[in-house]
Amino acid sequence: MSKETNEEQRPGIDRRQFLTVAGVAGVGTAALSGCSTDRIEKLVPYMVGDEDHVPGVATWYASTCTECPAGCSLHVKTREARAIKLEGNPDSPINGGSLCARGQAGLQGLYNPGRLLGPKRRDADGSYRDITWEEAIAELAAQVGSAGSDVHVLSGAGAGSFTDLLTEWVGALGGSLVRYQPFDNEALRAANQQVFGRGDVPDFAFGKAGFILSFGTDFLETWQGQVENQRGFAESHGYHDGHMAKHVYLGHRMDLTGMNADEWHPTHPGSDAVVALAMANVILSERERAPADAGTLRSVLAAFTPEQASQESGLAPEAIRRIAREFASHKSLAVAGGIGSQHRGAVEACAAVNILNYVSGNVGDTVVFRGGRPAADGYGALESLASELDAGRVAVLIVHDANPVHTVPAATGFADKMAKAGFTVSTASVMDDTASQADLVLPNLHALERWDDLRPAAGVQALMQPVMMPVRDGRATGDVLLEVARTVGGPLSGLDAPSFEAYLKQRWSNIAAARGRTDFRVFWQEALGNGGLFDEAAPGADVRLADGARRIGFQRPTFDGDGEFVFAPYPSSMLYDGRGANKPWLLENPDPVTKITWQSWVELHPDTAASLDVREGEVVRLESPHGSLEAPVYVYQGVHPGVVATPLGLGHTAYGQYAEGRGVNALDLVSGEDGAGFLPYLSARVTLHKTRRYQKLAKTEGNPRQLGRGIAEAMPFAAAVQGQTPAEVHGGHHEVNTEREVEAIAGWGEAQRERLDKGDYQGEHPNWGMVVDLARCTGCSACVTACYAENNIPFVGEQEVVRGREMSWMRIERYFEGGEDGEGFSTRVVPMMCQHCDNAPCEPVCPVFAAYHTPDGLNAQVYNRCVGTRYCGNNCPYKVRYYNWLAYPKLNFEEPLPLQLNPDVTVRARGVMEKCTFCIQRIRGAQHQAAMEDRPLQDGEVTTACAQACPSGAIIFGDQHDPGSRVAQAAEDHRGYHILEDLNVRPSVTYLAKVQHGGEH
Amino acid sequence: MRKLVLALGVCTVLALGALAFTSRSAVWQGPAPGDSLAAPTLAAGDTAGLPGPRQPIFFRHDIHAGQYKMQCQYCHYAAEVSQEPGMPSSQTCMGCHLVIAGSDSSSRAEIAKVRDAHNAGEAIEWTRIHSLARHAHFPHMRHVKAMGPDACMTCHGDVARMPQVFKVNNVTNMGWCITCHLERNVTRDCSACHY
Amino acid sequence: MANAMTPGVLGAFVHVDAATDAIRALRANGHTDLTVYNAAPNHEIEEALEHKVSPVRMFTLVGGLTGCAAGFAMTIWMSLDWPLLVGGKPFDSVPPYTVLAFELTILFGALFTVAGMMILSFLKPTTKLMYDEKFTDDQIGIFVPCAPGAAGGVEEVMKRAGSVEVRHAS
Amino acid sequence: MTAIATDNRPTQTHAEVTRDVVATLGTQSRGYTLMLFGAVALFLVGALTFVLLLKDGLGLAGYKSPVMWSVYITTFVFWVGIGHAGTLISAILFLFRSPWRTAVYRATEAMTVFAVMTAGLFPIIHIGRQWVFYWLLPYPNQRFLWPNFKSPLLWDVFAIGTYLTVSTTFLVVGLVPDIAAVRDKVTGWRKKVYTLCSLGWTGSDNQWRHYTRGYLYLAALATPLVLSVHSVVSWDFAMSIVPGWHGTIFAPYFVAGAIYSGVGMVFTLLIPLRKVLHLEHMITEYHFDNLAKLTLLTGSILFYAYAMEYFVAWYSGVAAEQTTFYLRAFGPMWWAGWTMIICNAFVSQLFWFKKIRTNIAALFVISIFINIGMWFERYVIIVSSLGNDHLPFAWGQLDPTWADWGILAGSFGWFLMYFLLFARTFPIVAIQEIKEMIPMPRKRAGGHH
Repeated sequence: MSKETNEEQRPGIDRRQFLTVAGVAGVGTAALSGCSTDRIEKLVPYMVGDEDHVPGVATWYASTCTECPAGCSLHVKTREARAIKLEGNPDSPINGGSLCARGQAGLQGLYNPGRLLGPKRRDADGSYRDITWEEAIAELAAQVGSAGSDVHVLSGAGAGSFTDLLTEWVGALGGSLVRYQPFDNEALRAANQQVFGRGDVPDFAFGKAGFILSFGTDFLETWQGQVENQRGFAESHGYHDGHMAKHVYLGHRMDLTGMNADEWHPTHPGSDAVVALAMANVILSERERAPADAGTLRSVLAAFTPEQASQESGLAPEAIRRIAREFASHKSLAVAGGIGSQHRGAVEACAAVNILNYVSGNVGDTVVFRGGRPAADGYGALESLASELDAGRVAVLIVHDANPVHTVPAATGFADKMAKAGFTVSTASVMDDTASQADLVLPNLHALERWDDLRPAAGVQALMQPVMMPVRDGRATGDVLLEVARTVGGPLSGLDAPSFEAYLKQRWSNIAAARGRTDFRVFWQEALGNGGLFDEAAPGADVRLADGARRIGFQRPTFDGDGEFVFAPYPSSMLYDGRGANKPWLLENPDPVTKITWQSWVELHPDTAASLDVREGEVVRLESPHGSLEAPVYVYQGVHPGVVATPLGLGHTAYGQYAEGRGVNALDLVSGEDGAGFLPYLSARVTLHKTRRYQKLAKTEGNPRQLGRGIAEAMPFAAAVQGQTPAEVHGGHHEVNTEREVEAIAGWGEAQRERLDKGDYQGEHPNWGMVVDLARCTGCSACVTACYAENNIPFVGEQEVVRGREMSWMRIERYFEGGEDGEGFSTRVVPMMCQHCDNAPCEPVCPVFAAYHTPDGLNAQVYNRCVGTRYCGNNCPYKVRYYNWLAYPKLNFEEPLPLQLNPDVTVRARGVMEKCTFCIQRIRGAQHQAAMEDRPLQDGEVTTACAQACPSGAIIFGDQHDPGSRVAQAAEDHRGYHILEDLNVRPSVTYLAKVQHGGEH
Repeated sequence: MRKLVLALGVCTVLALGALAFTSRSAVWQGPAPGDSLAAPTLAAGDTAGLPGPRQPIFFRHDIHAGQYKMQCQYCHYAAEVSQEPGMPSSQTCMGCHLVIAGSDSSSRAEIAKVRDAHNAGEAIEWTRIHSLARHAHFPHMRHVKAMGPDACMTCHGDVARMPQVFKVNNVTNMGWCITCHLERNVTRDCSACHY
Repeated sequence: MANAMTPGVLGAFVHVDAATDAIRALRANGHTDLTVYNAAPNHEIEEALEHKVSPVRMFTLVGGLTGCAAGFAMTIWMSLDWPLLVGGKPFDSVPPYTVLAFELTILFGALFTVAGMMILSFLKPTTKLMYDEKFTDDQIGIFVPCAPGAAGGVEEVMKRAGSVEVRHAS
Repeated sequence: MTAIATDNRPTQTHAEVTRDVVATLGTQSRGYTLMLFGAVALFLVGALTFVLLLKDGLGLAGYKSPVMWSVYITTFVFWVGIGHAGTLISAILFLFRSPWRTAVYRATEAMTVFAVMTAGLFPIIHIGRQWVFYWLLPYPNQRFLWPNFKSPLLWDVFAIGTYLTVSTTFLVVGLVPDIAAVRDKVTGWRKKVYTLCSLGWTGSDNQWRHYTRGYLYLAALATPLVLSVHSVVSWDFAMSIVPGWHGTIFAPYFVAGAIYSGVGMVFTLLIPLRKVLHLEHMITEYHFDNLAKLTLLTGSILFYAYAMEYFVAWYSGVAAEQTTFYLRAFGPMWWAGWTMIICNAFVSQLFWFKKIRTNIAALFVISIFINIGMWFERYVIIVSSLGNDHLPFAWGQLDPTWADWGILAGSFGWFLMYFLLFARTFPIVAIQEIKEMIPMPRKRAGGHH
């Protein structure tokens, strides 16, 4: 190969090798020395100088997130050629600039201590030994060569060039490819097929809706693209100049989505279809301008009366009517098909909701079919593969990017069936539940280490590129397939691309050609720089009712067993289908609803708990016909009294040190037997047995009640429209001091401040401040992970969380409202970080000035000066100061996790206090940049990690002294208030009160 | 009253003592008029006699920066644009040393080391001389911009006269920074460096 | 050793009034620089000796004032030397500094007092004077420095006053 | 002199006093040896714990955010408090010329010094980076940094430092004449040592003249000091905005508590000690009776303070305050709260009865209750207040670990060790002050004018 093509083949790989541990910027363990004074002894320069790599300066690459099928685009921040932070790509129509907690935690997949060092082969005795890639590929080639057409591939990869290659590869062999993703919307697609005659997943325009009705569907957590949904939700449901959509949630459990509803109604599990149909009936019978062909449904719907629905759901008939009318009188959107409420009647339910949307004229408006959302083959396909396996008709099984042994109920016996395959290959980069049964493990490269692309939505073609040298000796599965193809030849000889990168570029050159772009290199560089191609989404297809629409109906879904409680497993918004379970950032990021970390738990309604006489933390055993599990109880008002709920995602038999043996797998109680090609999660009844053993819950929640202290303020929509302040809503703030006293106090304060014009405090300075809009904040906790990533916050582990020692600088406080003696139950969330008070109580008590106030209004904490008296922590009314009780970074950051550390932030040593710094390293960095360019700092040039990550745009950061800045203006909002204002600590964080619909009807 | 004055006196004396203690290390004043920059001829064997740690390659700052008057930033380019001064890649060396083989046997030997390392793709592990604690952030570019070409010498000493680099000033000592910032009346705010 | 001792006469007394008589008589005879040993302070002896009030209190006063001044000076000067803003309070905020000034007042006052006691005591050392261990137990001792010639007279006076034992140092 | 005093004037002669006190020195009694052995054992436990804390960090203790101060600061305040009774008895009662202090003041003063010595360890033990504790001191350094004099912790440093220095000086000054007395009784190497310690004291009229005066001024200085020190300690809490700490009555409340606990400790120490050292005829019911009256007074002040805390919490109308005090009585730490109230406010009231005040056994038992009660007072104030702060979501309850108890035990060992060694080496009863009270023999009959 000529040097030129060589450049072509492997651009930047060697330009992207990161400095070895002793690097100038102190990468790796060296970075842990943080607040102590150990120093780096060796200087290791780059081998080859690189124009876009200056040590000490961040380099950004565009890439794509693979933590869930949503396909959010990334900007990867690298320093000294190692990825240190993931942020959203502002150009992406899916996630804009924001990113969820799971996406950001992708980094801990990249640097996961559990990653395999190389390929492994299982010996006869079941133990694994390391082999070379050459051996591994030879082995695989031999197996494939001899297997003929009995090669089956199980892949969780999304639509994209890799999947296309896989299809070609398997196709050439005559084998079968099963594309399986755990949360695959099978029911929704089946329902769409039935009602609209097309089996694809539409786009849901939450942003356009004025009334959102969710049937137990957690669209803010795991349903479809969480970030995309949340951005839309914030747009419509976030209060802005007199407008705010109403969100009603019907379901047996108040999940994060339910917490963000203006109304939550605990309906009986499995009753959603009939409720939807009853509403459709109400609408259709009361409303003229329904779509023409909707009329044909009248006869069918007439059967579904609110009264009947009420009996099924426990929801009052008038409530059903009221909601239906509100639904019809707004530009509305109803969603169904959430995993948490996927019972055996899920298809009916989705169909019913389709009808509801249709009769309200939402289809084509807020529900748009573009055919852009790719889906996998569904659970049905997996079942047929399982039977193939069972019949021993599979010679070679290749499992890629999927973990069926964990994500499929044990009751289906998938593991045993898999064992019947002649030869099993896994491409997992961590020994997960499935890989630990494979004969050959060929660790794939992490998405940030390899070339790839995805087509996650209409008009989006997202690219991935290696942003750094592989952390471990993995190999891109694409390359492996091609190499096998070369070795095997024969049927595979058609696949002659020298590498997957070449294959990818070939396909993209076709795209370029199709777009009439002649110079591919320019096109390619643009595409790489932008992170792919983001085209205008095509207009939606015109969708009409299909014949199947008339076959809608309702019969009560069946539940296995005769236990007294319906068992409701639900996907965890942090762990998703379980792939998050090996990432400490996600394990320690409290569940947004229960605020529990690192553990599995069983949710019980207070009445249920009382009747059973169990308390929080008591370990109970749940038994269903399919199995049993033991987990501690969490008493939660937001769960239907007849239901016990448990999150999915834990209970791995293998998957690295963090996941293995942690918690329980809720699927153990569920059967795989289903109705129609999907896995019915909500299909078992359980009996509950007390063990009288107790386990302390690792939860960050102290007392869930506000005790009337006005921490998380909220106001009715009506009040907000009238421009009332939170104080006015409470009946006005009563001043205890007289006029003259108030003046005197203010005057005295001023006099004090005038004396502060000394030293660095002379002259004009910015005053950094923040505004948090509680009307937008959903509590999704993306900001928490962003803070961990940006500020080198150590995770502390289950036991330390139990002792209340979590270090999370950003804490989402979740408060319960009402719920007692009949009044409606609701929750409020308030992000709590250092308030950077002007009269900070923590500062004067520090004997050594470790806590002090900077000229630009920051409450600074000088780690290396701190002696650790912790007086500041005691005196902080917001309790946002966190103390290094033990040497957490040294104890917990196992290799190669330290490679992720941000070199601009000191790693705190044992015995010092730390807290939110308003991302001072970003401020100082921007100030340096501005100074180098001899210009003042512009508003918006610097923002905090939390604000940057927030999908709802609930956080605004900037200079309060600059009257033109966004933050200064937002702080003027009539909803603005300060938490614990009476203490006169003058926080720099202004909260905008939450706005709630209700009381209008 | 006399007591008060006396007490004040005591405190001031103590403070002055502290000041003297910290600012004793010399600040480079620029080359004395008329002294030649011609570097002595030295072999790698002589390094033992020279101050400073012995480096894997006997790189002669006194030849490069002294005799040939190369700007520091020619090799340490990052110092102008980044917090980190960085170390020049062996490619930078080869830029010149593809053609320059060295005047005498000893220098030829040293240059050969660089070439071999570069061809073999091995990184050269230089022994670090100035190393700041991790909790202090020192933006090199700001200082270079503010103090011009002589900025480097203020802290690193007259490297142009050092056959083998050694530590002149105790720059890892906070007193060193503060003294300078006081003299130049620039910020002393803790959070300018500590975060 | 002996030749280092101050020549004079040492008398021991059991009875306090005997001792006072002796003191008065000796002072009358012009022996004003007596040294009287006793196990505990005793008014009668003090009266007999007509001591003035000890000047140790001047040390206490000076010490206290020094401490107070030092306290305020140190705190104010140090907080202005590197002004750091905490809790929106003035850099030199006197109210809290009063506490430190107070503590230093006490500290210096006490130390100066002790110093004063020692200095004043050592101004009139007793090391070269004749002494007996009974004086820290239950007897009163009176030492009169005098030339060997005058010793006889002194002993005479002591005996008459009722001393239980008289010894000569030369 | 007052009637009581005259009645209770010591009956021995000067010679007997010297003899009896000197007899206590170098005791070999089994009781004493056992106590000393126990003390050293406890101290070693604490020392080991501290080493482990240095090695692994404060995480070993039960700290649980938001309870960032707990057992260590509790014990710190406890020991500072113990010290106060000593200075009160030796200095304040000296100024008041109250006769009953004479026999006990040396012991209490020693107790003060060692208690403050013990307390002085805690600011170091409890900070996260013990090896840089000296950053709290204003010393010139190359960083040009000074400590923050606005911080109550720095007031503490100065207050405790001054208190330790002054009380030590006071003790030593008082000791000098007695050491001289001992010097003149013992022989051999011990004589040499005591000679050195007696600083050339001969009891000459000149020495006595400056001594008596100087001692008076020391007492006069120590008096405001003893009041200030615990006020400063109380301000560590009162100056903060933690509900349950933020109280204006803290200073007097703490001072009273300190003396209360201190006297309690005096009982606990002297009752066994006078037995072991055979000082029953010198330290008598008469002294304990008066000490008990002092306990009754301070205990009643505490009673008032407790009541007042609750009243203010209710009357202020501040929700956070009210919650805190409600939880103190009925929250998760109710048991600690009631221990404190019963042991301090109520038990002290028993001293209205002279029978109890003069019953040695009863006194001893009660004194134990007092010690427990006062430790828990600080524990409750610190731990329960911090646990239920302004933001309910951040609440948390402490559960102490072995590391907490290890240090607590160690502090008792450390204190007792020094106290016992002192009692064995130096006159635990003030020889010269007792002699001062005993009229000297006269040749002429009839009192002196």
